[in-house]
Amino acid sequence: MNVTVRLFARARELAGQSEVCVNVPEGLTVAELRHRLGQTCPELKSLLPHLMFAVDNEYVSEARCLGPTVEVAAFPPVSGG
Amino acid sequence: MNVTVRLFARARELAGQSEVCVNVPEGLTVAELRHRLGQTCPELKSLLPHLMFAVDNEYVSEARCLGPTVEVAAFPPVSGG
Amino acid sequence: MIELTHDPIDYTQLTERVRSDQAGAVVLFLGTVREMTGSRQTLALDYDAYPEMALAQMQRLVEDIQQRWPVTGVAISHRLGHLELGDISVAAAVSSPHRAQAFEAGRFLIDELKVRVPIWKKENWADGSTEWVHPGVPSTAPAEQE
Amino acid sequence: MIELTHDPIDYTQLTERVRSDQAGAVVLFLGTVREMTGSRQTLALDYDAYPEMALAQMQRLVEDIQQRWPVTGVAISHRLGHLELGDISVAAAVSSPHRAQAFEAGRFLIDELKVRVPIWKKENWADGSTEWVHPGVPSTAPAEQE
Repeated sequence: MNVTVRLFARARELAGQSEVCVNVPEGLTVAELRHRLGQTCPELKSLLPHLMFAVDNEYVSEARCLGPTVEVAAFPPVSGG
Repeated sequence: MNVTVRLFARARELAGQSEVCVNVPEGLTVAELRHRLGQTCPELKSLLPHLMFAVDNEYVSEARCLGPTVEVAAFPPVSGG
Repeated sequence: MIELTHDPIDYTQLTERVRSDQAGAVVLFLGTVREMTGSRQTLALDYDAYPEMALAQMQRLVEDIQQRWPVTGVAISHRLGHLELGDISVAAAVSSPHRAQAFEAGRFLIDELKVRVPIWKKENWADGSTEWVHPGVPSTAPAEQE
Repeated sequence: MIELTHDPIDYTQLTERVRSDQAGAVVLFLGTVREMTGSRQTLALDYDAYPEMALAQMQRLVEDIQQRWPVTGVAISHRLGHLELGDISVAAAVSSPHRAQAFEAGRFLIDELKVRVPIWKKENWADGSTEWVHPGVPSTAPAEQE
């Protein structure tokens, strides 16, 4: 299955695009998606360990299985305010 | 000498006037003035132990000698804000 | 800026006074006339002051804050006279480079103002009685109320 | 009221939204664009967001506050886009019966907003470089800067 990963801030800038499509097996964990995102998009290497992931507007932990999720957000630590 | 004591809030209301003139010996302490104020103005009896005194816009302690001070302020605890 | 006023407080103007390119944070506190105190209902409040001393004490308070925190600006406006429910009785604004300083200084400002600045409020209770508020002093007996 | 906006924030309107006869205290926090960070000089900031999630997380934050403190009203407005020195990036207002609650809730609000709401700022430094701010992540090397 294909997961669309939306990128923000420095992640978007490094990748040069606002989303990337990552081909993954169904039931992948967030930790595994992080790894595959680095393979698909090597420009994110320096930022990869710092990225936070979100599904349906909620943060998700490393162990979370993505199930049939088709859209994930990935971004470095926030700095609003 | 005569000291003018300006009264505020419930003190003014109880005394029925905004200032009272108290005849005192020069060099009186604040503690003594408090006592004399009660004699001059018995309506203040219930409030007397709660009154705060000020000279030249500064709070003064019980032991303070009034010296040639001619005006003193006396008021119950503040409640602004 | 420090003021006592009988007019409604313009807290926007007050806040603009403390804004600065050197500040990353502004904290504004408004005190407003609350209807309920426990089970007692307020209709209105009357504020009175010893004006010269109140202004002098507010100035001292600003100086104390400037010594404790690296504030960029401080402004206080306190209203006097008859205030209705919801009216603003006091506005205090503090700006500083970082937010922790602005929150701490703002809290200190209003806490200290309430114990050292000679301003008093008189409750106008819904039962028709009135009562000067003097923390630590027993309430007036009905016979003493005006 | 929760909003993201590209227009200047009207903090007076925001504050009026939380005022209430049931509140004795209002605390307004403004975040403003500060010129100096240590010895580095900022010319401007650009704010970007993941808007759907930012709004959802701000809503969750308001609900968390309503559970912890007896607040009367809460309102948040965050600006996005290009901000000049002194501009307001965020305004957050809280009202409550007593002032301790308003200060605590207001402080919690801005502290939490800064760690959980997906909004990011990019520094425009006076030396001409730009840099996304990501707390805990090493600065970009010059070659990585746009």
